[in-house]
Amino acid sequence: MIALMNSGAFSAENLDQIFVLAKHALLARTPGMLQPLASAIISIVPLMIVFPLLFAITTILERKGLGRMQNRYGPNRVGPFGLLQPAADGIKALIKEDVVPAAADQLVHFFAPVVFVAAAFLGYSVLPIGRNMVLVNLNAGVLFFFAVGSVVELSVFMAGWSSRSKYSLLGAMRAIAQMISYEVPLVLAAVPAIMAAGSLSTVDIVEAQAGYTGIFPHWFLFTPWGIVGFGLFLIAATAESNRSPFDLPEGESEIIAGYFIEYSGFKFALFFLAEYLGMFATSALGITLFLGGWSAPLSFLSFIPSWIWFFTKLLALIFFFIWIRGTLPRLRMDQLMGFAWKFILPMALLNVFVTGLWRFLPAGPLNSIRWAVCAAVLAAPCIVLSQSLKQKKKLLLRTYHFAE
Amino acid sequence: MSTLTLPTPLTTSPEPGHEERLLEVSMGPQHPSTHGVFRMNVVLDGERVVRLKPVFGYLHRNHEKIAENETYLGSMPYTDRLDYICSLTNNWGYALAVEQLAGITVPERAEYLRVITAELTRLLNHACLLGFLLQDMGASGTPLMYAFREREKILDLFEALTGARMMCNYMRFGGCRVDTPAGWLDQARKVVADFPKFLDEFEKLLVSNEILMERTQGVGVLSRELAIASAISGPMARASGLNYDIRKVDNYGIYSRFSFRVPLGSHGDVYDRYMIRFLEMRESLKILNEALRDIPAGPIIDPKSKPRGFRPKPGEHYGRIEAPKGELGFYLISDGSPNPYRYRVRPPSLINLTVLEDLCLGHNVADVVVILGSVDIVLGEVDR
Amino acid sequence: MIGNGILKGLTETARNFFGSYVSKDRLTTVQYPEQKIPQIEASRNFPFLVYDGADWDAGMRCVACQICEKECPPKCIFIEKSKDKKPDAVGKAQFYPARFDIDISVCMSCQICVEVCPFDAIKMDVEFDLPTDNRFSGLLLDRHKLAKSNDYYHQIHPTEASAVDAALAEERAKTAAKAAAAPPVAAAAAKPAAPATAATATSAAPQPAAASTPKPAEGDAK
Amino acid sequence: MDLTAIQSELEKSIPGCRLEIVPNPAPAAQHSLVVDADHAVLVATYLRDFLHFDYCSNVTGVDFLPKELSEKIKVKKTVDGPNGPEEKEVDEVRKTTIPGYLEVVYHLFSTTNRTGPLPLRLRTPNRDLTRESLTLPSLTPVWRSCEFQEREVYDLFGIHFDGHPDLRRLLMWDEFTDHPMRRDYVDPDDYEYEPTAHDEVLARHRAHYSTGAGPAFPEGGGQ
Repeated sequence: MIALMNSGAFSAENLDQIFVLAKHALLARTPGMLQPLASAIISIVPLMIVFPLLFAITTILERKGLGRMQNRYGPNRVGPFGLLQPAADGIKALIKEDVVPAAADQLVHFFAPVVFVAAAFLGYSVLPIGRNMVLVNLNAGVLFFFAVGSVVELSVFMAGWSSRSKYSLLGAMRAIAQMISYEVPLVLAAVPAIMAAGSLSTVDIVEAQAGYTGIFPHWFLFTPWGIVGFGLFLIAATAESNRSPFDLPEGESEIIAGYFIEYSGFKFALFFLAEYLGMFATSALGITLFLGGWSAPLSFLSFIPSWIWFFTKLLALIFFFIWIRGTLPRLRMDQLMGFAWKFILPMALLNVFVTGLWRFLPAGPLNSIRWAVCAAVLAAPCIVLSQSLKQKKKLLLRTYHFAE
Repeated sequence: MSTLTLPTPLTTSPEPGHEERLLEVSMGPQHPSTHGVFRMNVVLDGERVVRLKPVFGYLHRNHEKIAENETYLGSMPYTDRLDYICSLTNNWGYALAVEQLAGITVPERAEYLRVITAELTRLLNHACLLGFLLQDMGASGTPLMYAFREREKILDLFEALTGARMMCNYMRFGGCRVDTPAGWLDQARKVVADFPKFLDEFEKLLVSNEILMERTQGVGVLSRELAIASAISGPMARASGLNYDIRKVDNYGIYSRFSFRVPLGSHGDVYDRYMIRFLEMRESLKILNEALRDIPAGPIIDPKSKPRGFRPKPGEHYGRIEAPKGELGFYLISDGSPNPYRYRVRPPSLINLTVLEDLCLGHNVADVVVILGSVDIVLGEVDR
Repeated sequence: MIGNGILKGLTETARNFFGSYVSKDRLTTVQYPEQKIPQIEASRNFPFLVYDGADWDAGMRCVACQICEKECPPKCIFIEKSKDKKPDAVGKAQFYPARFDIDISVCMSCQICVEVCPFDAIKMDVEFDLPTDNRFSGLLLDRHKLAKSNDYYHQIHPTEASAVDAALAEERAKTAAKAAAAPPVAAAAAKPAAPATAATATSAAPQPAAASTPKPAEGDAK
Repeated sequence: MDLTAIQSELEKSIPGCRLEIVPNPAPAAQHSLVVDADHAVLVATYLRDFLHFDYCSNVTGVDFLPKELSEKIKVKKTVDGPNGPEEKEVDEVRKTTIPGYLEVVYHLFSTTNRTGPLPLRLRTPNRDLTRESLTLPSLTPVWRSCEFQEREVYDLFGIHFDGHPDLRRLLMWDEFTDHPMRRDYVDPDDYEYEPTAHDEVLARHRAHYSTGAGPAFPEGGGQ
């Protein structure tokens, strides 16, 4: 291993594959019989370390980002520029007393966060973090991801109901309604990418987006249905991970903290960890489907290792979520459901149709016509919707008369 | 002869067969968005409010009984604690009532200082309220921090003038306690000059925001007749179209010299109350610019007046001003002794809360919080 | 179009976010306790007793007239008048407070005591971090803890302190002039009055007319 | 529309109502109108509908204790002087007690013709604290704004408003029995309170905790 290092093989190729090579080197040492187990452990352990670390970094990024948006510094007391703040939060979560309400159903109350975190981690097995750095190359990777994603609702309901408190029940009901109603558009927003790539496996989808014309990559984002698909996917992802305009389940100002109101200490921290892991997982899937996974945004930049591109895109999406959280007020429950079923879902279905249209229209020189047709088909409902809102006198800026 | 239009709280739920599933939730007194220790007994059918009974008294200190055992001057610092966000307008209300009771005149410069400090307090209160209203809706802190940034500038002005940021105790019967220190008026002009920048920033940030419009338009509608019947005052009444601004009705102080207009809403919902306060801030800026431009020199209190031994002649008087939250009235009965015989504060917040149940029936929990935010209550004034 | 309200909002927060790295005035918070917001001159917190000269006990201006105790709205001042008398700044024999307590857990810093004090003996301090470990005696400041020198007063409220000193100096000059102008009358009045003062503690009556009686409020003293 | 005109119009249109004008010596001269209890709702409705007083902004309770007035009057009395009984001027102190009463004052405004406050006073017959002598008609059916304010007057003064939709205590907690704003209210001594530097408070504190069970408070404050 060391020999390999200082043999000057520091070409881009090796740097890119450094983790894979390290794994093979390690595997070469383990006795034959243990190898499958060892290979699994060597792949899983870094995942279990990297993403919780990313969770720690995101908490500090979020608080400093929100602070900067609000004309203040954000935490800068613990460590240089406040970078040790997540460590402080972690220790605090460990030390805090774990209060379990007397009326709570002990077993279910205990297992809810465990199920939540397990489900969140399972989603990472199919996500390609770098060139041939995917844990399991399932040929139905996306399907597996969504299947695991729906376990999260179960744990939310376990938490909400088992705490036997009014507010947590209200929060759980809201969370379930919201997650189910945004699961469908999330899947439908992913379907166009699968259609274009022709396979459910995440690695194939990334492969389908490889290659550059001139310096621009072939990401699915740069197609009309890709832009709309990515937009819908982001909205559904925000709702899926209970993030800001859709953070009704833990609407602080109304029902205080939703389903995890009766949790404290480390279980409360586990809920937060699982929520952030869920956010990373769905945005990672969004990167895989629309932003070309680990491929470099411009052709001449591809000497930088693939996993660095993956994490920069992930951090960009995280900043987008923080930015949204700092600005937008919360939607009400019925509006949220109406928005999901009456706007996002039809758009997603239309988007699937447009992908099909895109697939069979001639590419080649007539590409611009194809672009125009698809863009028109997708833009039409938005314009119709905003006109109808105007006729129904909703969401109008009002003029006020003044009395002397 | 319209009979009593009480809201008909449904003890049974609208959909048959839901009765046993009514959920009685008590929101408050420790609730993040009740603006103080205020409790609401809310009966929910699912998410919809079926019955709502406010509960008061958690901050009741019987301010009126204390005032009966204090001299007139002794009660002045207590008026800061009524509506603790706008202490200067409370002072002015009390001073005005006592001056009208005892027939004291106020010199010119003091009148200008009173208008300036009152309008600055109105800016401060409306900016805070818009920040709280959006905080209740979930915009996590950003609008509130912008509002508080502006509020800090105004509070520094108050500290430089009266010595305290919130507990100013600045007005005396017949004028003000202390004159403006050097450079205060220029600093005030600078704060007023770059306040519109904050208003534009706020307008861009939130006024045309679709989510906000969706959450507030058509929510908690208050009809003009109910507003008059329940003596609703302040921006909440003007949002329902009731043209009743006490600065224009009573013309107290020197408000008749300033050209400002009174914005009126037409729908009377939360969005209108929110926008009326927004437009009122722009009107207050006009008053402030005029007042700061032509404030005369001169005494701020008639020099012969002594701080102690103030005994108004027997009689009674109800004086009122347009506080940022509504009509703040002081009813004083004097029997010639240094202590008032009866001292009554007419709290705009408490009376504006009379219609809270009417506004909230039929809406759901998230709206109750937003409607309560738009009523703009402060518990120091509600419970006295 | 449907979404532009939200987009405008987002651009606003983005401007504030990136602006905070560019222009410092966007960051309004101060890193307390390392950095402190400059003290605003007129700000007030709890009262303190002013004394002239070096010795806090002898130079204390307060003459225990107990007006502030009567006028204090929350009744948090507690004075016990001294039996004997000590010469004040002008040299005239005056009472002094044997015990002067302010319960700052009750005091609401409304500065009415400053306003009604005829001797400018009590002024408002600016010090606000006064943590103590005992809720009762810790927050009950007695005479010694309350006394602070006149130049400390000049330090915290320069303009106000100089105005007060000017008024006091001018008043002392007036009394000194009057005392000089009418020495014979005072001498005559002083002889018969001398034996009388020995016994009676309340010394209001026989003082020579030229005594520096401050504003008529003195008359109401108990 | 000055007060006498209002009074005459009311007496003309509501037969049998007893109205009386109470002069107010304050410079702003807000004279008030006293209405007898049984015609109050009729008068109020008339004021609201025909005289446009549609904005009842303030409801206040006031408590007047019975007052003894002792005045010296010259009276002729036969007194046996040195030479037999004779008439003599002697001043004699005569105590007359003015009966006390509880009173509710409604300040009415008009939003249409923007006229000033018209204080409307309702008085209880006397001040002995029996249930029927302390009941007054509630004006909440006429002006909705009186709902909370009348509850507050009930809470702090003990005046019972019949016809009020939901008469409960507004500010004090429900188990509280007394009415704190009455002039003869004695505040209870049983709640634990902050010992402060003032002697009478200290004395009460020591008396209260005479059994030594009180908080460990050093003797005589922070000497």
